[in-house]
Amino acid sequence: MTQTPSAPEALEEAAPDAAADHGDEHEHPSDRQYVKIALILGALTALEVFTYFESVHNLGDAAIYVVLIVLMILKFIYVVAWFMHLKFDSVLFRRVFVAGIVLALGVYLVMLTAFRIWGV
Amino acid sequence: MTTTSEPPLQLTAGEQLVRPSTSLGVFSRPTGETGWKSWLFTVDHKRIGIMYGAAALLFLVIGGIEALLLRLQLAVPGGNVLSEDAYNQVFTMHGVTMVFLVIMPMAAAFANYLLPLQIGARDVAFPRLNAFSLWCFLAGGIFLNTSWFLGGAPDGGWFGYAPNSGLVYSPSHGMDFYALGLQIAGIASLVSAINLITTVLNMRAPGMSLFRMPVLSWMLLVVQFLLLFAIPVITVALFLLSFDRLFGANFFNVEAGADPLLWQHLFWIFGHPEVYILILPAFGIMSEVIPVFSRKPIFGYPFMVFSGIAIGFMGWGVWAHHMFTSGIGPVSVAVFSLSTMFIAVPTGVKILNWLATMWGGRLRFNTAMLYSVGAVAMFTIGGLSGVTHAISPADTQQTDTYYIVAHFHYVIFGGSLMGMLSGFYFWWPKAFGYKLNEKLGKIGFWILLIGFNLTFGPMHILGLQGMSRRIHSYAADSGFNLWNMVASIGAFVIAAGVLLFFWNIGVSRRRARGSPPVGPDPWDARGLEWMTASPVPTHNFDRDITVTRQDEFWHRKWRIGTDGKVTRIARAEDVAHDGSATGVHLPSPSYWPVVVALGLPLVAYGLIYNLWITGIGALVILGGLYGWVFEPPDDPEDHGHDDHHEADPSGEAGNGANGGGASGNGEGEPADGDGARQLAAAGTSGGPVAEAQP
Amino acid sequence: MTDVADPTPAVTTPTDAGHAPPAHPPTTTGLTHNKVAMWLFLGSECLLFGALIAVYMFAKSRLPAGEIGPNDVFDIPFTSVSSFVLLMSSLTMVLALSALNRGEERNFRIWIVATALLGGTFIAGQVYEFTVFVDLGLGYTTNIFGSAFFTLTGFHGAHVTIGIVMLMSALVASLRGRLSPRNAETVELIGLYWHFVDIVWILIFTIIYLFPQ
Amino acid sequence: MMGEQAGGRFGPNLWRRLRLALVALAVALALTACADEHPLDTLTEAGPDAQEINDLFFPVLGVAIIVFFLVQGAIIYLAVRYRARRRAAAAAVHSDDPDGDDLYGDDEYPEQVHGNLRLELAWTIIPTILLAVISVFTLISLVDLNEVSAAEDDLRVTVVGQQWWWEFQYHLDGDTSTPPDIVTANELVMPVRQQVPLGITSRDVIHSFWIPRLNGKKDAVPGRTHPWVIEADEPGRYMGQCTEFCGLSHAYMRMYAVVLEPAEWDEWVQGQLVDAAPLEPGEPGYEGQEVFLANCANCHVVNGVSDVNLDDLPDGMGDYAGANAITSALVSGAAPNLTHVASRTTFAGSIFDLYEDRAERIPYLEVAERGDLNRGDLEAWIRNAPGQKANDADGARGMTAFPGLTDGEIDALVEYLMTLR
Ligand code: HEA
Ligand code: HEA
Ligand code: HEC
Ligand code: CUA
Ligand SMILES: [Cu+2]
Repeated sequence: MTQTPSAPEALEEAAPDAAADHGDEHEHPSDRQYVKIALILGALTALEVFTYFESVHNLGDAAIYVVLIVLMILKFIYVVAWFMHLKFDSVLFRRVFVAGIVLALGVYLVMLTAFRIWGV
Repeated sequence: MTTTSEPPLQLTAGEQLVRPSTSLGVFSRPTGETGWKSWLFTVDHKRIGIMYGAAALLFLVIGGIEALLLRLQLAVPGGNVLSEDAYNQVFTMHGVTMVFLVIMPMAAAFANYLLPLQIGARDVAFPRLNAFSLWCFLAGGIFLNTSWFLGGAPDGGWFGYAPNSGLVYSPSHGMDFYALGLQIAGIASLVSAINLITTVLNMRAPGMSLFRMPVLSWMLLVVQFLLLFAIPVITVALFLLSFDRLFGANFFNVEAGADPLLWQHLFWIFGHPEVYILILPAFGIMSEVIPVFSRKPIFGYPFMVFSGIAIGFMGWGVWAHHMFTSGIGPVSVAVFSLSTMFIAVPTGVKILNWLATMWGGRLRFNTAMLYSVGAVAMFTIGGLSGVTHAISPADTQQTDTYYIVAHFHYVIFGGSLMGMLSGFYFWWPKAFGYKLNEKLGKIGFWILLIGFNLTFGPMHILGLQGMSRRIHSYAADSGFNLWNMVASIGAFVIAAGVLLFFWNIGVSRRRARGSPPVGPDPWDARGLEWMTASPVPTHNFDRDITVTRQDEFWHRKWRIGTDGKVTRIARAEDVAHDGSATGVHLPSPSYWPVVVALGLPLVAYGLIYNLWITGIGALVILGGLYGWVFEPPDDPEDHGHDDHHEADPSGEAGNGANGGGASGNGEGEPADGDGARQLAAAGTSGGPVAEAQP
Repeated sequence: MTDVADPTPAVTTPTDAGHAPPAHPPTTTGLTHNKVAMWLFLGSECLLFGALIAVYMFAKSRLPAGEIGPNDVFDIPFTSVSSFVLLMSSLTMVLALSALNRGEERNFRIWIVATALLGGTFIAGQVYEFTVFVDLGLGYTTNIFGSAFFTLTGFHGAHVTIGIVMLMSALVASLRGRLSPRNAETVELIGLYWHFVDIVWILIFTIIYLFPQ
Repeated sequence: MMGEQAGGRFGPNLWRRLRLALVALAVALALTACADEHPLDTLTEAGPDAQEINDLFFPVLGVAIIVFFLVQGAIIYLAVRYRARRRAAAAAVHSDDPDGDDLYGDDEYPEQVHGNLRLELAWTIIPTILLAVISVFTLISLVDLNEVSAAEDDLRVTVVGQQWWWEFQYHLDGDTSTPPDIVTANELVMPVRQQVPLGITSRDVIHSFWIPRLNGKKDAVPGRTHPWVIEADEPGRYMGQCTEFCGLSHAYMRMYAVVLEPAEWDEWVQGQLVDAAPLEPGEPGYEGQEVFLANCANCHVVNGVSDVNLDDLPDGMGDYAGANAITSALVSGAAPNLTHVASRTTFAGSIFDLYEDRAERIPYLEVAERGDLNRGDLEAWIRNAPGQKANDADGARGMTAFPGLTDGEIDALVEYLMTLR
């Protein structure tokens, strides 16, 4: 069973005082920051692509998987948090989105596990 | 993509609801409050709700006639009412119709009509999208049913297991209609889910915190979240099936290495949340009706809410209980067996809380109450047989037998449908201004209850005696004769009960003319929807309602003294709005939702028959979207916004939410920018209170 | 507990609707309908793309030995470039929004055009990639891997294409003078959608292309 | 009339009703218990697996029935005990109700109870505990049912479902990687009191293998082979039925498990291992054999007559692809192997009896000698199979019709088939 933060809290918290932590009051990241994030993203991508080339292959598949997954998650989080503003925006959005991701991860991973595609 | 910064239309007394203007500079906008056009182009959530309900009832008759054909065929061994082929089509369409075209839209009817009213809003967040959902659902339903005349209906069972649903084994177009028709209906549900969640989150009346919402609103909210997350799963499954059938993809092609269980997983990841999508609205309705007729508040409100949410969550973790015998492996079986069992806990909490609500009450067995209590009783039976499926070893005997058929009819018919019939009797006066006849209603209830148990009770026995489901006939020496005959007789008793319900509508309508109006609150009820005139005026409420507690309306009528005694402090008529307000902003009717919805089945027909038709359909959709996007949600030429404060004493928010105007989102569905119809002005706490407390 | 019989209505809520954009839209949450709806939609899309990715992973695991598969067709350097292009379009997208928020219409248009162009480049790359695959012998119906690969990337490509259409519409609206900081939210929503499509590609690129086959 | 003291009066009354209902239920269950009249009955187990299942099912059903009576009893009790009295004279607010249904007292609000935390916790925790107990027993049964006691080199049977009949491939040495020793259809002959491990698969769509009195069902999914076991306590014929919807003739896809004493079982095996000898001109059935080779042999295999070289078969799926090699007409690629068709008691998905007298009464091994051929159904089948059992018009599923065969040819065919014992 997948567990996400319990809905009513998620929604309720977002409700009355959402105004406090979102919207026009907060500082938008500056364009410089955006560029910085983009550079980081580019660098992470480069790292990812690097694993494709022979030099790291002696690490073994398992290590490569781990590295790739970590890098992927980092990129994902950077885009979501900064470009999509989730870091600064209402918790409601975060919870809706995280609910979707967690649910998707939960059911599909269970499904693939039931198919035993992980080779175990 | 354009923006509309003009404030929305507002009305003054005696004025036409909408003044004509033009769309695309060519068509004049639909106008008028009466006549078929006013229904076709309406964006009023109440009219949309009523049309959802009417369509669902129509499909109930279709699905019911299909059921009667099934029962005729099975009444005696070796029946020959239907051919094998016809039988397969009929039971498939019976299941599809009942699930997707009866119970779901019926729930949508209640959601549309009641959600905005219960939270004190003026409409839903995106009225045009709402209209689009209705027409889209209807387009999907009609599209599906045209398959009868176009070479045969779907014949792969309502869960369409691959590879039997593939082109090789199901070569007629039936399963194409299934895949595409459900896809269209799915779009309707998804759009509507987004719309209604936004409505609940964003448009509650001042003071209406989530935990002051009626249980029905809560259950509907949970259902919309389930739809939001479950529809995409079936969308993908149906796409895979369509691509296999139409374009030769290999998703379920065993020769190419595919595994048919993929379909089963995807279908049931959707399918199990779906069954809770079917039941939770009925649970909500029962949670409204039972307190009113017990004259007590709902027992354990937080538990009712949380158990609903818990069911919603747990519903995601049990899907493989439909696959206990399909070879998923003992570990998966064990895991899903246990997770399934524990769903009985939150459901049991609900059952027992209803009983506790009745405990110590002053029960009035009006028809609505009878149906609700009947639903509690019947659902319990289905739920308990559900638990006997959940113990997976036993399910290997039960699955795909009539024992399962008994289970799900008890939960769906006995729970969902009876619950919703209760809702019809309960809210009918609210929607139409007259009550349904109680005497006919009660007779109808008992006929239905008896017929229901006659039909589906014996199926438990049949199933345990080994009668498989989806069999066109059975041998005379299988020992199934007696109970099948009983079940078939029962089905016709049900039909009589349903018929009586329709008869009742006719009779009550006729009698209503000349009878005194029912008033805003015929049952001495609790929710905000009763705090306005019946039938509900187009603008719902005359003024803001500031909510200070649960059951706000009831508390304005009654005072609980320090001794616990309840005394009346006001008549409903004095508290409720009389619907005479003027100058209320309302969204304008629009052609475009209908146009866009019309394009979808064209695309689907084209995929089956001729891609040119798809092209035309796509053009219709594009044209519709174009018109939609460039049409302001409200009539722009009508007025300036300056007069708006004078005319709107409650300080309605105007077009504040309209910041962005119309914008496109995702899959090319335009999001309405017309968000201004909420009464909720300031935040829920701390804001000025519109209706002062002494 | 106090009860109110017939409360007198009408205390005007002091919003200033219409005259100036209110600090917060007068909704219960203070969030606009459109934005709430967009996030709900994106939450829903997680399950759509999740399913497609899962189907792909499953299909790949079931590809019979000897059939044409990922190793035979993928051109990682090429895809890396187009992935990078799409990634950078997210940057231009935020820059566009930020320009609009500051009221710099010209910059806004430049960035929005840049975003659309980068998106277009990505799509062009995808079309090229598809044709190469077909030339290599991997068609949509060739095998289970082909069906799953083209379906997944095709769905993503369709999303990008819709995004480009929305970007162009925003551009047109801006040229007509209908976009201003006041209704920058429209662009923000397009941006959300665009970034979402981008993160889906982040997943696809890693899982489908880079994972050791 | 029903107020406070009515509750007291209702008590025993309620009990009487409950007892009545219980008796009715017991009768209903008893009715279901006659296995003779209910050949597919799940409740009259005849093997250890079915037994295991029912040992789990009945207690849980018992719990369900208790909860059922508690809830329904509570509803009836509450409905009677707390029913509001109608007071026509009371100053009803809604006295204008045309049905006169709402003439209840207006002041009838009872104490307004909002909830009770302890109760809530009680009815959360008690069912949880109950279910936890049930789940322990469920897990135990699951483990038991998945146990395979048969040795590696014991008999193993591969079960192949297809539209709309069952094929059984016997691996006497338990080695499924080699071609099967015996291939038969629709009647799974097996030794008594011996666990027979099965591998269940399909050649086309999903079917489900089910002999209710011996064990639960297991789906036959193309591309997958599912392990399952079956075991019977007593010799006999146990009916089975395909239970996963598989198209037109899903209803007509039955089967039997025929359980024999060990000695008979050995005899049966020996008989089946013998190939059919091609008939020479002049031998009875020779004409039929010629008609058969001309019309039927491109679908049906008769070992020794219309053979395929089993050594050429691809290994892997454990599939006996004998018929696949000969035909391309069928979607599933196979038709029943007819080498010993006359030794079976039913045909075509076990929906027709091959012999007139109730085959159960004759020892299984003697039925081919002593039984009266059910000539009518067999001839009708050969002449027009689709007319006897729905199949696809395009001829890709099931057996085709042979309208061109003369009566004489059909007689010859039947005579030939009867030589295949
Ligand atoms: C409204 C729809 C609905 C609902 C609410 C449910 C509710 C439940 N269902 Fe059902 N189900 C269906 C609709 C529904 N189902 C349909 C349509 C199918 C068949 C699909 C098809 O194959 O065509 C199906 C099939 C189905 C199966 C698969 C059977 C098979 O094909 O082999 C299973 C297996 O576990 C199952 C279990 C359950 C359980 C455990 C619940 C639980 O939620 C029930 C919980 C309720 C109670 C238990 C009663 C009240 C509780 C108490 C009074 C507390 C005390 C109780 C105990 C301690 C036991 N259902
Ligand atoms: C919402 C869900 C719902 C509802 C309400 C019903 C209602 C009924 N169902 Fe249905 N049923 C399903 C959902 C539902 N069913 C599903 C999902 C399946 C599985 C399909 C599959 O296997 O794929 C199924 C399967 C199913 C079967 C099994 C078929 C098989 O496996 O071979 C049977 C058999 O008896 C049956 C019977 C009935 C009957 C008699 C009714 C009755 O209650 C119907 C009562 C209603 C009416 C009778 C209509 C009103 C009538 C009139 C207004 C009069 C009109 C005119 C005349 C009298 C001519 N249903
Ligand atoms: C197109 C292929 C095909 C041809 C040709 C064909 N059959 Fe069949 N036959 C089948 C199939 C498939 C079945 C199983 C049908 C079912 O049970 O639904 C079958 C079943 C049978 C059975 C019943 C076997 C059993 O054990 O259940 C008999 C007997 C039979 N066929 C005889 C014949 C004869 C005699 C002919 C020639 C005149 C013939 N068949 C030609 C496909 C064929
Ligand atoms: Cu085979 Cu049903
Ligand atoms: Cu389920």
